[in-house]
Amino acid sequence: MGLKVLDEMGDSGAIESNVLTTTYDKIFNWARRSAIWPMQFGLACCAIEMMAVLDPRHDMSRFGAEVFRATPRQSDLMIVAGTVTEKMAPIVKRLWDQMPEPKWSIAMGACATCGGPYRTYAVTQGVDRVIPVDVYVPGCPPRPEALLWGLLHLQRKIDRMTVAGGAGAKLVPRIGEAKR
Amino acid sequence: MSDGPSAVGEGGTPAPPAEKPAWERDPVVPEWRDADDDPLAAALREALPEAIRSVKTFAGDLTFDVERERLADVARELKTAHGFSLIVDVCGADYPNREPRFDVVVHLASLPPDRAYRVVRLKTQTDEATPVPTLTGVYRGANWPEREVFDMYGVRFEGHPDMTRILLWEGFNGHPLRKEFPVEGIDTGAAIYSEHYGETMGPVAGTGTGWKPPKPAPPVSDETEEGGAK
Amino acid sequence: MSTPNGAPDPSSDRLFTGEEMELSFGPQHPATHGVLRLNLKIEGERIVGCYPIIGYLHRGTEKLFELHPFFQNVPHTDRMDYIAAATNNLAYVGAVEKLVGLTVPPRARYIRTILAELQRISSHLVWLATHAIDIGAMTPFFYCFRERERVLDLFEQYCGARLTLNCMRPGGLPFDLPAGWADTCRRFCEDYPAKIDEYEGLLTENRIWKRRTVGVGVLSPEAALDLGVTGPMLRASGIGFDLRKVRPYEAYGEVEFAVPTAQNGDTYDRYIVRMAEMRESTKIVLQCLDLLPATEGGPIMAKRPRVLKGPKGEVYHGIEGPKGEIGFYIVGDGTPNPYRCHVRPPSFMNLQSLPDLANGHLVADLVALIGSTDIVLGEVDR
Amino acid sequence: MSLPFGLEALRAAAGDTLFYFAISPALKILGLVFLAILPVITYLVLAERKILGFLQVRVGPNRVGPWGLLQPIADVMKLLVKEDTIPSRAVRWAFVLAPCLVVAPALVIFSVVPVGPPSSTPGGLSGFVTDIDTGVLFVIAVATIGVYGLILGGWSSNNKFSLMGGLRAAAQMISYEVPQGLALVGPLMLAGTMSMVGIVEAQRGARIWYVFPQLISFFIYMVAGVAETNRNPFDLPEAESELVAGFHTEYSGMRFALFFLGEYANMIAVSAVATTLFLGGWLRPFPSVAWLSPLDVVPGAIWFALKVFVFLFVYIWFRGTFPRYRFDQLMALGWKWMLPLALANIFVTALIKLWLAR
Repeated sequence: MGLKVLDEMGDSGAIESNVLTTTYDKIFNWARRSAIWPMQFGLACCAIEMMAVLDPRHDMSRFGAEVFRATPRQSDLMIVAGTVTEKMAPIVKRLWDQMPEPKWSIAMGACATCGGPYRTYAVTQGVDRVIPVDVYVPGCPPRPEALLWGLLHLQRKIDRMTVAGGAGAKLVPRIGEAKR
Repeated sequence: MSDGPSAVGEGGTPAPPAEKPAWERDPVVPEWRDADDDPLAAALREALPEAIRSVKTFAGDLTFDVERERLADVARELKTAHGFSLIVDVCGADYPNREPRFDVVVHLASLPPDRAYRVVRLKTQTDEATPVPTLTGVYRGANWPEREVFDMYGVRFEGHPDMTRILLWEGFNGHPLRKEFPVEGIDTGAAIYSEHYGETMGPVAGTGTGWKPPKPAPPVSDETEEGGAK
Repeated sequence: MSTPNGAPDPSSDRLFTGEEMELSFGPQHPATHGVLRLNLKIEGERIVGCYPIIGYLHRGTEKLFELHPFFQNVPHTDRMDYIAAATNNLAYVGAVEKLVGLTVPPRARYIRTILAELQRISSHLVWLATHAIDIGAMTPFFYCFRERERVLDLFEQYCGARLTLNCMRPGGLPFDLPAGWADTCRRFCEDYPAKIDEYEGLLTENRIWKRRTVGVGVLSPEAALDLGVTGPMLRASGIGFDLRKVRPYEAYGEVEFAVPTAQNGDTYDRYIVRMAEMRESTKIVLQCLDLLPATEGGPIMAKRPRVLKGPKGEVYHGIEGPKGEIGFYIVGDGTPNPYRCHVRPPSFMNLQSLPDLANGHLVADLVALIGSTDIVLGEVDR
Repeated sequence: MSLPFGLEALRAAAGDTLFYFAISPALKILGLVFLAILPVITYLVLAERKILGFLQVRVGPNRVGPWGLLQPIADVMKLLVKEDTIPSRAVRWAFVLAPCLVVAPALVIFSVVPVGPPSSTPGGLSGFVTDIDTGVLFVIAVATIGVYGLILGGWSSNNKFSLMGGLRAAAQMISYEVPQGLALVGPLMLAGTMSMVGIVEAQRGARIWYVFPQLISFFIYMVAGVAETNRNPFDLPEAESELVAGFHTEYSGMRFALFFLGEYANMIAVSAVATTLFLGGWLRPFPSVAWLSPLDVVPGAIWFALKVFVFLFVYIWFRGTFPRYRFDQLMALGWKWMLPLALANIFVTALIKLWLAR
């Protein structure tokens, strides 16, 4: 996704080196990475571990990410926690569309990543067939620590965002990374 | 069986070879036995002589093979006269090489304190075309399990108040628990949400290979027709 | 209180009348515990029609059962009722043992009983946490999850997994207890009743809690039986049916415990029954821990063929799970795979009672009712 | 004179009339809002998360800045740059107007709330923006406007959950306006004035905070205040487990933040009014006890802030403790208990006052 945007931009080097945009980037990326509000949206087993990530032992609130919003309009992060079935997939897609930009998604667990153990007629083989996924967290289900890892990984990804892409929220890799 | 306190406190210490505890001997595989002498079977045969085809037992489970049309009658008799007040389950099974191919299996339980706890199984055979009398008139709890049997096998229940698919969506192509239905890789056919997208557009079930992007483009994201949580 | 389920009589109460409106409640909604969808007809805030739509988590588990050998199916049972994996394991392996005629060694029976009861505690903790947060009390959620982590630690020490345990095998257990496990477990069970007092201190006599739950969603014993409701919901309606008592499996015949019941069958009673069950579960675990040392070093797995082949026959085996009777109906055909393996899911049957419970109540009560039926959609949809 | 540095020059340049009637109130409002209310709201959110964390045996935000101190700033900045969606079938003007209608009245209330004593010298800097004779009436009138924001927001979103939230908000806030207003009558009768400054001065004169003679009033005002601000256990209009997010279900980004801001500003406003009317405003504790007079060294505004913070803590404490009321129970509580109690309180207060005056 990011690469595609970069291609449309053409030569991004000149914009990238602009001091003003990088300062903006720093501030906005810091704000965005520090206030990731996930959507309160559990599908299956992984949702229980997603709840456990809030508990006193793991406490996702340390990262400012405990504000689970029930409405997609106010959330930044969709944690797809569990099996996405064919019946549920259009709803997942719709919820994703309802989320305002900038938004991210974490595919939590094997089912959301690739269908997991359920290679059957009813299960969508990975939520990435429906919505773009930023971070895949492996496990069946992933431990809460693994989800926290996913969150931290997402933060690192957000750090690489730049407003120079135009819309202010496109995930564009920094120069150098894109060339890889 | 694991039931019963047969070997308390033996500590698993090796017993003399002649009296090895049960778990060190080869498993005793249960077999089908006729159970016509069972008091319940006798009583039921007396009450509904032509409804019961056979009574057998396997691993202690009493199984009545019941005429299809009399299934509800047998269940009602068990409920009223023998205290089988709890419906445990209704499920199906598919034997494609047999005629008629489907089993409908009902489990009923009698409860203390009125009666001793006991589970009995009623079985009847049917095919795709012939509906089975519903149990919803006897046990309201049979409603959803019967819908599930319909969803999974395509067996219809006559007199059921709401004979629709329960787990899969309307228009799903096939009945997944039939033996010939592959676990993945066939086109299940229908658009999933035809009420929203129309028959030709919108998501199409992709048979375990995923959801195909709709053609033409999906509605605008801000289009909130029926509430955000729809 | 003139209607059977405790809802106010619509003819006497004109507060909420108006035009009917349809409301799609779920599948993404904070109170539906997953992906349940309810099509509601509401008049103002009063529910006049409630039609559950399920299947958003249907994953084809029963089809998968037919494709895998008996041993490999245990992990699938974990993922049905994913907050009570050990009881699902127990029900499944019990059914397989019944089918092939295996007898479980005593040490394995005790350990299984301990695991099942710990799982009951952790399942009830998740129920209490979500139920309380649905009714608006946030804090019990965190207290419950604090204790739940300790239970999960015990599971983790035993089998390495927290949630999907896969901790039992047909014929016994995969591992013996690790060193020191019994002491950790005992310490937990000794601390735990005080923690239950803590939760009850927050809720049981709380006037708001009582006003939100007493008399809401009354389920009469006749209706409960008619609908096939089992478990704490049935016991809250006054029928003391508990498979652990009426047909003691595993080690339940050797331990002392009470079956808590209540009379009114409303949301509050279901709460009280489940709280009391957690106390009984700690007692069972402690008794099993006392019985364990006598079997130290004994076998944990019965003698069995390397490949289990189910004989031509069929069995039903049900046990008392945290949510009700979880049973497996297995048909064997002489091959290593089950020919048919059907699950009798307690949540599925209990959820059927929701329209009965909810009609005439307010939307706010519906949330309490969904919580008090204690459903897990993974098990409802399979 | 007693004006601080630059202001004196400004007064000289603009002339007394212009300065005292326009510039000074404007500066005070700006200062109050941007230097006091908004920072307090911002950190109130953090305090809420930290206190809830403390109640719930966890730590709360601590990674963003030292001890998580930059957390609310990150939240606000994130919301500022978030996409602002307006559902295509929403009623646009109402959808846009609604958040403003919630925030503005909550901030306007502070113009009549005295945070410090009047200036001791003529022309000096007083601790309030303005002191109008009908201060209490003004507070009640302005606070009522806030409910329009919630109703409009719920209705214009074209979402059923929003609509139900808006309706709940309307019913709840109107029901609780009545006992809240009646609860304020008690202190008014004791003080004999509607001026907020006058009421505090009357408490100094009476040598007692009005919370003691008017305990019932205080109780009713606090409960009604919690209901007015839609806080737990009366957070029905946005009850998360029932109505997803209630009236602001469809709001995103900064518009949602404005609703949030309005709720917290309302909390502070209710606490500030309660402090003024019942806890002696800027007065130190026990204003009549002579040997505590060293406490007067602490400026009145600090006392005022401390008292407000106590209220705010209680709000957060409620949130961590109580389950949520049901809609009909809330109505019954308001109309069947609070209203008669408030009326009875007025009656008894009047009788006592008459008897004392005799």
